[in-house]
Amino acid sequence: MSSNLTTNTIEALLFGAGRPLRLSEIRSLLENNGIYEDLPSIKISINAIEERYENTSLEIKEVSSGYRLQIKESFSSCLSNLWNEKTPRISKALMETISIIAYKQPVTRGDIEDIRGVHVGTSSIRALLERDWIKVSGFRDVPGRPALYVTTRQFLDDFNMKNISSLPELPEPIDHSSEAFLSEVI
Amino acid sequence: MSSNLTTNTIEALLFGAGRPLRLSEIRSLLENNGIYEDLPSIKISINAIEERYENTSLEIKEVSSGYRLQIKESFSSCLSNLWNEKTPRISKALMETISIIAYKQPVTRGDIEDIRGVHVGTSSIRALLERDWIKVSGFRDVPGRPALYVTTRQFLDDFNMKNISSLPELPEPIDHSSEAFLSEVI
Amino acid sequence: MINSTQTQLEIPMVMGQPYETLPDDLFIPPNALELCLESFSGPMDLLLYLIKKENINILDLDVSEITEQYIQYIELMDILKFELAAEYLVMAATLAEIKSRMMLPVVEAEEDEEDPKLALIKRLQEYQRYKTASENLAILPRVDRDFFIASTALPKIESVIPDLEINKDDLRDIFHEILSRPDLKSSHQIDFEELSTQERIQIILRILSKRNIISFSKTLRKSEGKQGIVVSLLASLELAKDGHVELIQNESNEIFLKSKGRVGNE
Repeated sequence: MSSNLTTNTIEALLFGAGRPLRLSEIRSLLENNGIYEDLPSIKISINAIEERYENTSLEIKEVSSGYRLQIKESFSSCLSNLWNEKTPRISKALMETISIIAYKQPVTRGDIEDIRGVHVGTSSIRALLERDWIKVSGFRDVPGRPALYVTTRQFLDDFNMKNISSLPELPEPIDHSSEAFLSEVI
Repeated sequence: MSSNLTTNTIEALLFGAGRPLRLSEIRSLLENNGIYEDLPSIKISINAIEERYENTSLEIKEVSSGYRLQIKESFSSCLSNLWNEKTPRISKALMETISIIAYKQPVTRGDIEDIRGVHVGTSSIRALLERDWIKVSGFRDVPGRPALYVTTRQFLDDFNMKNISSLPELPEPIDHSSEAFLSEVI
Repeated sequence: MINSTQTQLEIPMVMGQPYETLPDDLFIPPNALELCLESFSGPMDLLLYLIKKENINILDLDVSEITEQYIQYIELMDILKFELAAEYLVMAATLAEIKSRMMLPVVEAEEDEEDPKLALIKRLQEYQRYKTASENLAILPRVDRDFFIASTALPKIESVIPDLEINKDDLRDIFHEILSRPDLKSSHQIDFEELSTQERIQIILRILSKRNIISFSKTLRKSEGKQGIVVSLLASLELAKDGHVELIQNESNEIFLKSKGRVGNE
């Protein structure tokens, strides 16, 4: 039987992930934290969380890529006020992150940081996950097993593309051409 | 008195906003939805949400930009596993720079260099701007009109602080009566 | 549960490898290396460390003693080929100056001249305040390290999602711009032979003899990183000063070098 600690840890994972988690993923995340539970017990905890939120604004939902917590449908009208009021402005940092993911997918957060040369906060990744522009496609087989992000169908729709190969071609990288440019005149 | 519906709506707004919300913001968002509550009642609802989370993994926190929902610190280790990769490390040099800005704001890059005794590169300023921890508040009226930097609400939010006075106190200069001391060593 | 990062000692890294063996011709105080040579945030930090190690009050600073130790350290850094910022050398000069003054017979100091030792002590004290403050700040709970924000998925929202103000071409342009940024992060060894401003001036002049205008970014080689930018900038300023080019900045912040017609084919 799973304890309240297990249930709360699973709840924390669901609130912290910003994306759906599969039972098996939850199991291995719990293991990393020294909590050993089998899948049926995890499912029991998830049911407990479901009950916990019965009279609140939240519910637990099973979607194709796992379980996630979401705000009940009945609150969508008050949220639409919130979302319509501020046009979803996309920050420069967010634009850079999504363009890197689009062109270099699959990438880890570390890859993005390496390319951008600055810290990429979980909030940017979460914002892109929430917008449904990116999803986790797997995990890189290196220590820490960082999540690999790819763009989604929604991303293609929002940018009017049929598939990812409709992304505009990149011009020749500047450095190559200028390298040639500089050496040409030398 | 606020009903459970009001409380749930506030909860939905806090989850839906993806950023901290002020009491006054919550009030006007509720109004848009036909719910009229005064600020004290909203505060009561927030207290109710706080109680609701008592035995869960969540807590409600007041930070500089308002109220937000976060995961209790005791679950952080399993979440760092989830977001894997090394914890975002901030170099000693960058911490010194942000501390000087936080305690002495507004400051120019030159002010920071005077205290730290080193050149402060554009990349450190950029890293702080990128994190949205600092912003330009104006320009000092001296030749070159150097930019004056101040910390942002985001900086306070990211450190779980309500206002700048929640910063740990700046240590006093070692010797207060330095004048007296000066004559002594000469 | 707090993953405090501040107490971890760092093993000094030299060219990406942990540094294990010491040069045998140099006396290094025990623990010195573990105490992360590379992670001193500047000469003030190094100086404070040396003072602390001696367990003396800043106010009782013995300049001769500290100067020697300080110089040993920067020699060590030199041997280990750390990129030594000029500020470390400036500090060494300051210390040497104070030391030499102390060895001279005491003459009536001019009133308006501040004693450099006192000035140094004041700076150290001021620096120490902020250093301590930064250490205090570093252990405060921080988002994504010590605590995390709770988020949930949104329900379907019937709303007019405003049209995106960006399109796929913006994605390309932004990605291209990121790739073209010179690498400001990578560390480099300063090698004065490698990049010469004089040479860069010649190159720019040759380019300008073929075309009238060139953007500043085209005078950069990505592989040269920060140094390359500096050299190109110096070269551009030099050319502008001598009236060979005009520097123009457009709305996109890009700087252009425009030939002023005095560029000949030399």
